Amino acid sequence: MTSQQRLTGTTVIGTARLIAAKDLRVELRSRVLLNQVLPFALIVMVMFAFALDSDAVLERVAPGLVWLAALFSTLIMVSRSFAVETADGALDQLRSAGVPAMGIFIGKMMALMAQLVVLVTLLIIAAIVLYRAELSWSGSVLLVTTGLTATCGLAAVGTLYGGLAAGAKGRETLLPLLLLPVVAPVLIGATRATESAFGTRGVSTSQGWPWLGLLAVFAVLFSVSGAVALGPLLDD
Amino acid sequence: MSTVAHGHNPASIEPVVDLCDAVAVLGSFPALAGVTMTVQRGEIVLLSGPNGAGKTTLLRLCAGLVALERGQGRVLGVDLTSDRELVRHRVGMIGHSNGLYGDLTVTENVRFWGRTVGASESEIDLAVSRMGLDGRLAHLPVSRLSAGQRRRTALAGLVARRAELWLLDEPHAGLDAAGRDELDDVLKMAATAGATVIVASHELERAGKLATRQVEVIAGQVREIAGS
Amino acid sequence: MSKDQATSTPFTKGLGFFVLLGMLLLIILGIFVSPADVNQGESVRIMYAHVPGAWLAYLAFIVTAVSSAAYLWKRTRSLTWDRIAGASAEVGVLFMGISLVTGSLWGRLTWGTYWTWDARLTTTAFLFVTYIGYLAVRGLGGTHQQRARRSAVLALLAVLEIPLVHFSVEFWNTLHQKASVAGRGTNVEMNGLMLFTLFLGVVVFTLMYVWLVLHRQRSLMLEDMLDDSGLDNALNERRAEATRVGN
Amino acid sequence: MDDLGFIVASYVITFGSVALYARGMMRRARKAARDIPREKRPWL
Repeated sequence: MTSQQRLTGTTVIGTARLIAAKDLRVELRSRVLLNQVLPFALIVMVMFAFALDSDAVLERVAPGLVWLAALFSTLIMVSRSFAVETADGALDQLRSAGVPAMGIFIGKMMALMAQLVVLVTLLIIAAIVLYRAELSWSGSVLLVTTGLTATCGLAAVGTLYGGLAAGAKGRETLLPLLLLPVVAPVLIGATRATESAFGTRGVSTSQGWPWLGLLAVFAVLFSVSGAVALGPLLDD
Repeated sequence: MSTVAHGHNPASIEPVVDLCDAVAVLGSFPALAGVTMTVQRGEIVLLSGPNGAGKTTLLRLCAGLVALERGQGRVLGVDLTSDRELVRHRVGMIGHSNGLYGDLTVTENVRFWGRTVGASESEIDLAVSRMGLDGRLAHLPVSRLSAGQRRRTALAGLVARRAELWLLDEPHAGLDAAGRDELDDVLKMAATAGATVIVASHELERAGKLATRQVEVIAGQVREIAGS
Repeated sequence: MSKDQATSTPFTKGLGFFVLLGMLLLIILGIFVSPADVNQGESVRIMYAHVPGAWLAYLAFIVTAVSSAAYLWKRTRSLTWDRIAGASAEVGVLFMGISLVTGSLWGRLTWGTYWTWDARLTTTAFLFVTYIGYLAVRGLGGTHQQRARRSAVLALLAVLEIPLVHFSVEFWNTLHQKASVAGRGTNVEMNGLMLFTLFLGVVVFTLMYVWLVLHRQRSLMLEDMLDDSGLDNALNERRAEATRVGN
Repeated sequence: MDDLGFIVASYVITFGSVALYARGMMRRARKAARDIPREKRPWL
């Protein structure tokens, strides 16, 4: 924590860019998102269709299913994001090399957010194709804003709790338990906003914007607290 | 208990590590119970001694990762009592793991660690070639390297991020005979190039040949082994 | 109970006696003596056990948050705060679990349904799961200081999380006016004896909470000491060995 | 009466779980206390 105080803002941002670029490069090489997470999310969407077995119901619940699938995929991606760091002790190395934790947080969060944006985009396309959700022009503005704000919130919480669970035994089982209750507001807010964007159940687009406020508050609160709290969580 | 700095370095230069009666505590246990030790620039010091004697804690103290509870300590001119965090980015510590990203190539890994201190591209190339990793190896993903090559990549990372003091905890562990020879060559070269190396190792006959002197750690205290 | 009083003192024994006495009195008053409610009928009797339990659970989590903050603040940093936070969270989870069960039994009698998505109920359920997660993190291992810091940060994050969850569920309900069954039957007209019974319930649960946290905090301390002494012994043996080899 | 069953169950669940928890806690504490000398316990 004290090493952050010494380092100026530029080193934090520089570190963040370095870490984000590294994470994205790792993804580019390993293609875990492309070859594993995206297919997983799609198969979940298809399975929902099997389980609900009715076009009318599917259209009604499409926004919820999009974000539910996004949440499950987030869990996998957070695990992966920190597995990369802990596989060969790189996280310890980063801390012992005095790399500012705030930079680590922002960098990993940005990389995660970039991947989540790709994922959510694909899920929304899947909802339009598979569940016959309809999107108007005014709705798509709301939808893009919702998607960005919600993924920002998810990435912040995911990075924070992922860092908390990193290196612990049973990380894969602990992470969902910690993460899912916290992201409930994102699920509720993003689902309602997406309903408005799709016009599901006759909800108008204008009704979606208040939910965006909730998503924004969530994203800001957890981005800030994550940037502050990751240092103490990683230090020993 | 005191150790005397060897004569081959001018005494006017401030030592890299200067500990005086240093005590470090793990929980409530005094892992280091009064260590007095001086290491000069360019030395390769071997720490020997049984498990749990405090070798790793001594390395971690020098890396600024453990608080100095009592006594005085300076590493690279930084006071460990008041600002041990400042020493972290100038020291490189490698323990059981190398801290590498398996999916990235050797150069990409070295570049990543170099960039944490803003190293230039030429510095990174130099670090890679100095560890004998240039050519074909440089563009292989680390996951496809041998254990010895990985360790050398980690050391190249230390070069790239301009670590002035290298703290190596059992660096020979898990390497085959060829890997060990390579490692020794690399460490000798690093020391000639100006790095200071402290190695904790069980393998006395191997590390003994490498080291300029040997310090034995027993029960949280050190003593010089003469004639090494 | 046993000759070796592990975590008991005369004080906790006296306290325990009063808890037992109060419990007995609460059962007699709550089930037999107090009258049925005009609106709720007999089911109001569940309230005497349910309401104090839920309140104390919330109080327990507040105690956890405050002691976590006290641990994180450098000037008051002590593992005692961490153990109080842990003990309180454990008792809070226990009370909250009980309250969720008794609450849904009460709901079944009063509303005809075990569960409703009212903001208060939903938040309570999330609080329950969150603190189960908190307890899981406490069990992760590492040094005591690591455990303390990790869980303290988590407890403070929970303070951030809960209002957000509550607000979002409430917002969700107002927009989609889910048949607000939760409002029904809650207006209780308490007469003197009923109020006294509820008050007694709060007193009994408070004393029970104090008793449980005192004991649990002490037993956590014993467990920590056990860890330490194990390490001490091992290291002392090693040191003895080292000096033998060294000389 | 149906209600009575629910009411009694509530009380049994409430106090029963607390008693079970307390018993488990005391048992663990006694086990731990066997190896810790009395003078190291600040509450005694």
